[in-house]
Amino acid sequence: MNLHTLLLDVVHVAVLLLVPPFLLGVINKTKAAFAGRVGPPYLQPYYDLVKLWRKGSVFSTSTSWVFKAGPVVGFATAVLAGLLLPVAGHAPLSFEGDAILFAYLFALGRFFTVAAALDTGSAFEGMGSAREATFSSLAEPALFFGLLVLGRLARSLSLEVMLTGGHWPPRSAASLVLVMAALFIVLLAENSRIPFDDPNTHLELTMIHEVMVLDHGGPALGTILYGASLKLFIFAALVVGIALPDLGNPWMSLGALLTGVLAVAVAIGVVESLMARLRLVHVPSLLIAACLLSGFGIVLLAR
Amino acid sequence: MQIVADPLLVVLLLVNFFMLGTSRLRALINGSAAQGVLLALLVVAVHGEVTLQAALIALATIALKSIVIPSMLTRALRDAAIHREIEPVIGFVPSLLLGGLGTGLSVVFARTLPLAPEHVGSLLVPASLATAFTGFLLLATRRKAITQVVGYLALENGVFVMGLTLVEAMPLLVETGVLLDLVVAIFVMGIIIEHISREFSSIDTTRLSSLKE
Amino acid sequence: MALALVIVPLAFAAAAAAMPWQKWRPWLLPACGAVHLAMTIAALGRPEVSAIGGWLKLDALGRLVLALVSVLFFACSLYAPGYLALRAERSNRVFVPCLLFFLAMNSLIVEAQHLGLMWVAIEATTLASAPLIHYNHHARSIEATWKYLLIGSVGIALALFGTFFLAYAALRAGLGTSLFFPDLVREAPRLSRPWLHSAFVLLFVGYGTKMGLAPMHTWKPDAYGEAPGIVGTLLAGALTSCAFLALLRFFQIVSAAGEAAFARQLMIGIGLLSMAVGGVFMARQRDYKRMLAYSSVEHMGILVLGVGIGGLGVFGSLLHLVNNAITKGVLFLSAGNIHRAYGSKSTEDVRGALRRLPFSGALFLAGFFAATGSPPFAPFLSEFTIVRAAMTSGHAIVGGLFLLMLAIVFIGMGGAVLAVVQGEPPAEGPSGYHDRLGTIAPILLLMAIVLFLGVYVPAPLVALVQKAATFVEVKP
Amino acid sequence: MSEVLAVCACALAALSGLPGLFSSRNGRAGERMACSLIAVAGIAGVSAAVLAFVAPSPEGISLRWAVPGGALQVRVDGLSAIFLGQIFFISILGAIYGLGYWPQAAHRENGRKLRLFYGLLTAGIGLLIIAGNSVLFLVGWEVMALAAFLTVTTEDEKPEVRQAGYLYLCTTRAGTLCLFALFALLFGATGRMDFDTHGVDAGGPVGTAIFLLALAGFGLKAGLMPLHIWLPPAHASAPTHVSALMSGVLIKTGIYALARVAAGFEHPPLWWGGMLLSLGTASAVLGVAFAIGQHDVKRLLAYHSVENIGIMCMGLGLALIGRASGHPDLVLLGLAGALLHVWNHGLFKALLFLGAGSVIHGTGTREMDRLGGLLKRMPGTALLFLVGAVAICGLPPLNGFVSELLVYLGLYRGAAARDGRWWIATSFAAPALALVGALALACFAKAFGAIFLGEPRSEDADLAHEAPRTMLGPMIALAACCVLIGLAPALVAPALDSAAAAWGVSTPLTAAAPLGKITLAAVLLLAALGFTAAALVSRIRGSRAAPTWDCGYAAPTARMQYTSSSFAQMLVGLFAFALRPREHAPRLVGPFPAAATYHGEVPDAVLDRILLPFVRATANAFESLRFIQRGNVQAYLGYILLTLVLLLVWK
Repeated sequence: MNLHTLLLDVVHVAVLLLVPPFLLGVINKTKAAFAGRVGPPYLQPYYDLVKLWRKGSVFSTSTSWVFKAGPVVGFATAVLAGLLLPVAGHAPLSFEGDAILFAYLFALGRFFTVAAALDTGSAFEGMGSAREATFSSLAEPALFFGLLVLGRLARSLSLEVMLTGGHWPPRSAASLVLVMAALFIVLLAENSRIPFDDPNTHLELTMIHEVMVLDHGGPALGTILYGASLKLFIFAALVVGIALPDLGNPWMSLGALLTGVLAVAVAIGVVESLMARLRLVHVPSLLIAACLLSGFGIVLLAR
Repeated sequence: MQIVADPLLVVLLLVNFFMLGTSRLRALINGSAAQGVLLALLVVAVHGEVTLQAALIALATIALKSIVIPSMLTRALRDAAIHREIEPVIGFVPSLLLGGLGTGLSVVFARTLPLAPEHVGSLLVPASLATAFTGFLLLATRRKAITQVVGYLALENGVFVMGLTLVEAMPLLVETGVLLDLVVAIFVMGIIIEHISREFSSIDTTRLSSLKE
Repeated sequence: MALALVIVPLAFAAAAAAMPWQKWRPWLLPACGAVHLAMTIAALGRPEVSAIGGWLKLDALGRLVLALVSVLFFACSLYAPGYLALRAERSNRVFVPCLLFFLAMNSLIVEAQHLGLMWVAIEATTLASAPLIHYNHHARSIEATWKYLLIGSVGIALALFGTFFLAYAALRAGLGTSLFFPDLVREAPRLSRPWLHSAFVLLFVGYGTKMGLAPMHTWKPDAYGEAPGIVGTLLAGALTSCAFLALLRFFQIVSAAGEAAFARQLMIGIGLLSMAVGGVFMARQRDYKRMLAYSSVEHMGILVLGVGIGGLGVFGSLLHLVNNAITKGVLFLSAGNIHRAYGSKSTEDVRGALRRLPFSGALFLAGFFAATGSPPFAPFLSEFTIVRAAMTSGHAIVGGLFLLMLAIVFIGMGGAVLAVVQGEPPAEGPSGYHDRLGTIAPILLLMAIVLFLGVYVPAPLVALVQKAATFVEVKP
Repeated sequence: MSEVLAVCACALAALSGLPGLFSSRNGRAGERMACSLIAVAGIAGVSAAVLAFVAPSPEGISLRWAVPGGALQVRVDGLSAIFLGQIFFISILGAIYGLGYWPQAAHRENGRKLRLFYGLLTAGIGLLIIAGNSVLFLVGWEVMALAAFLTVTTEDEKPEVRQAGYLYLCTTRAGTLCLFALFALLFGATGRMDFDTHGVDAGGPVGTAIFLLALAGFGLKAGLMPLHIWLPPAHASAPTHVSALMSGVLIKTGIYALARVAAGFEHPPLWWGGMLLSLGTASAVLGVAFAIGQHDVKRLLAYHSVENIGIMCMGLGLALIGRASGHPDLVLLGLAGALLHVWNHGLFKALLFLGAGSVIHGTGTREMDRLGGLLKRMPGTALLFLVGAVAICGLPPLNGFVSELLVYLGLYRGAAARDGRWWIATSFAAPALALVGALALACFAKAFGAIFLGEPRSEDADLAHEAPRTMLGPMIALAACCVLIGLAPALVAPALDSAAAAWGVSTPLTAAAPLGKITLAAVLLLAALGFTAAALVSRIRGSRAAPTWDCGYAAPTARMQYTSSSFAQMLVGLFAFALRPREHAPRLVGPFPAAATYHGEVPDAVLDRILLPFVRATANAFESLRFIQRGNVQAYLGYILLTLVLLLVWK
């Protein structure tokens, strides 16, 4: 391990921990722009996180340590997943099969988030957790189909190779476009964005992710929000990574990736401004469509 | 010998038809007794001469099949106070037709069996088959226990006729054993009939159908 | 010795008939059983056992069946005093002599080397067993006895017919007066084919009736269902084995004549049919004793099927003859105990036998596992051998059907057996019967044999079966 | 050496329950004796397995055995050792657990019987795994089946237990009969009574028949969909430590035997692997889908066994595909994944069953909708159950993840292959496995949530008590193993290599899979968790407690909680096409509808909608044949006449 790699790793961790809340700011700005408002500052999410971290907290008497474990696991798994993803053309932790670990880390986070919600004994949070578990199980195959297309093209199951390989054969372009589309849908679903979920709504009956954290407050809620922004960043980086060619220079890669991620944030903002939230019963259809898209990506490879 | 035996066999076949056609039980028993006499005569006829063995068998046959068993059956008939086979499974006319068919088939079937030189042209084998068939028919189509015993007797008579072809081959001991077994069988059947008529106050076997499936 | 095997039981039978003491008469059974067993063992030890100038002779097949009959009778005779003590209200003056006479006739069948003599002995068993089936003297037992007697006698008459046909075939071949089996086998190639075929069909149907092969099996459920367990055991274990022996003797002649293929087809067809009938009637069977009878039909099917397959199948079939007989002993005797305790044969009334009668219930269950061919019980080995024979001799479809029938039988029989042994027993019945040494130890003995033969087949037995199989499968 | 040990272990286990039969009904001596004997047997068995890895003796022991076709042929190679170690390890733990769960003092009627058959069950499984001769194998197989039946029906006074037992008995017999045919065919093809299939033409009719029979016979035991019908009721009815043994070990014998028979075929047709892979995938997806719909925690766990068996079959199928297409790396990854999953599933499924047993012990019910809030009342059980739940979902850093990763790696290798078109099949299996993982997660989130989290839904749950140490101890051991394998999978690699040798694979697993990196990732994950937890805990120290907010609802009660049924409703609806759930939903009318109840259940679709109707129709058809025997002696005589005439005409 040379110094340059070490530097890159440090930068990787720094980017991973510092950039994500900014994306939320970008999304909110975009939406504000569409609505003709000024909107909150770009750095508003950071202020929110700091504020939450400073607050005191109240815990329900029904809850146990599992309730507190939810935010912890959700955040820690997101961080570790971030380490598997190449940000500057290189991932700090990389091995054959880390793409599976990547997916399963989020699953681990989900398990504890759902458990934490159920720990409150609240009907609303139970509802949210049931929806979360249901929809994410539909999103999972779409993600894996996508990984599979990349894996076949890159002949590896390591995210680093898959996302920085870059020299795809031209006839795989169609597959990759399908996969990116599918993964963008997965991104929206996994990060509770419109059209799956509305992070701004206050009507608990219709919510998915947000309703699971109703009882969390203060530092715990802060950890959850921070973890969520991390997750958003990671998924955006995944989608962008597919599109980016191999630039050779890590710093250029980093710059390109960050630009791409910001573009995805803007795209999310645009989607949220232009679309309405789907009716709950239609959510599965959209996710199944995502599966079909990426599954079709495989079929196209078989030509 | 064939000259004597064949007419006797024809009479035997006629008795068969009589037994199939009659509804009176006493007549049936008489028919069976008549078959016994015919068989005894056949024994002598087939042997060609009156040997000691032939005489013994003939006498035993008459004694058992024409005297002991018929009288036993008649007594049972009297005890049960019935006279007729009322509702056979298959009516009398169809029985006769079936009997005719069976006799015809017996003749056809017997033709497929190559005979020893001394039996060529003889009616022994077809008559034996036909009598056995008649017995079987009585067994399978009559409801009264006594009729069934008579049917069994007829079946045995058919077998007996077949045995006549083998007079030289069968040792006396075995012949005796066969006859003895037959008597004991009829005797045991008689006892059971007695039990039946006491337990069910009838010897109609349609009552005997509580054991099924 | 050969004569003694027949005479001694006859003498015991006469003694029993003469004996005035109801209480002590049953003890003649174990005494005779022991003597007979001892004589059998002695006879098996000798290379040559014959009497009356070759009329009686123990050949390879005879040795096997004699051994099995003797062991089975011994176990039953041990059971008898305990059972008859429970039935003290009923005279055993006919029952005991008949049992002993039955044993004598079984020995005679096994040893008889003459076509006619064997027939006489088999007919005698029918007559001896009629009073045994009639033992309970109620309406149902009369009905069963009548049917048994009538159907059995008809079957036997057909067998006599077949015997005459065979004799005629011999006569025509110029064999003259000899109707001894060894002569017939030796001269078989010269027998007239049409007569031989017809004779075999008649004998097959005749002795098949005695054995209880479908569709001639109809007397079986009635007789086995109404007879006391001990009689059921002897009918299903000993008598059917003797009838099978008779069949095999004719099969031997037919195969010596080079006509085995014809006989085999018949045996495979009837074997499968018997298994199917057993399976069909065991499904949802509500009377567990009748169910055992259908199980017996099924096993008779297995026996002839094994012979029909030939080769290894004959070995398996003869081994199965032993295994089936002893297993049937376990089943019939334990079912008899259960019947005694509950006073009912219906699976609707009888529940929880494992609780009410821990030993009888467990033995009944174990007997069921054994009879359906579960390892490590002995019937598994023989059934598996038959399957192997089928699969290796180009009878794969027959083997498949065989296994299918076994599955159907298992499901049907399992339903009834489990209904009997499991669950909460109903309130104590009037009989007040409880398991006691006298009525359990003999079944345990039989079960031990079944288990033992399942994990270790002694070399003498293998040799006995092997010799018998070679003996049966004569090449022309 | 290891063979002798293994045989001794089996013998000891078989006899373990015997002394108890002669001891007093009330004393504890019998159960302690049985437990110690099992423990000794277990130690011998596990040592035999370890010995086989350390010093393999490929020859085994072969003695004459005086039964037709039999030989006392025993060998412990890598493949057997994997399973041998597992059975004895879990059997010891189950026996210890049984001391607390099924004490003689509380079960005077059936305690002794249960222990007798428990020992026999262990011995039967052990025997079939080391058997090299097919008769010996069948003996072990059936001893196992019968002993399992007798343990399942321990409480035969309950009708549902009797039904489950009967169903199990019939299905296991159907499987055994398939094996009769299988071994007979093998005997016909090779003239030998063992598993050696060399020389059998895999593509020919005999080879095809052997494969299909193996699939049916062993699949029935393993519980491969749609042959799983016996499994949920049997697992639910057995005493829980027996369920653990059955689910953890017994059903794996099907996998063992499948792997053993397939090992002999050097060049299987491609469709074998494809079929096994598809069946495995279907089994995994549908198994977990059925699990989600269950209310009974033991039935839920049982359906997860179907799922996990599916995953193992996917691995085996992959290995077969690898063989057929000449990709040794697929063989290695598929086989190692399947076998490691065998171990893993044994560990976490036993752990979960024992956990469920503790819950039943503590509350007296297995209905999840009557439980809740047990985490506070049974903290130890809850934590251990959680470990099992995370492990079974295949989540890092526990053991389930490792084996699933191996299977994924194999599937991806297959998907990346450039020869032929079969890669498409494997590439559809991987996302299916992902779906399975996600559904399992939903299912265990539901189970854990409904049982341990929130507020108790019934008085039983409210008054629950923690399990005694004899019950917690075995669970701790199982959980520790789950963690150990999850953190350091390289430890088990030599064992898997040794097992893969039975399939002729010589590449070490460490060369094909990043086992070391998994450890690194797991440690990093733990570190991240620890750091985050420490930070959060330091911030929230001294926080206040209050009732659940629940959006300001004033009077929250336990009945308002989401139940397991409501949690599952949406997923069950999505899979309704396969699950065919039954719902009794009330119609709510007007602004203030009257009190109403909702009830939904997911019965086994294969059993209820296909098999039982078929069986009923067959039995009815049989019943309609009863007219043959109507008690009419004339008809009986007629049959004889007819037969005679027909035969005389025919001949």
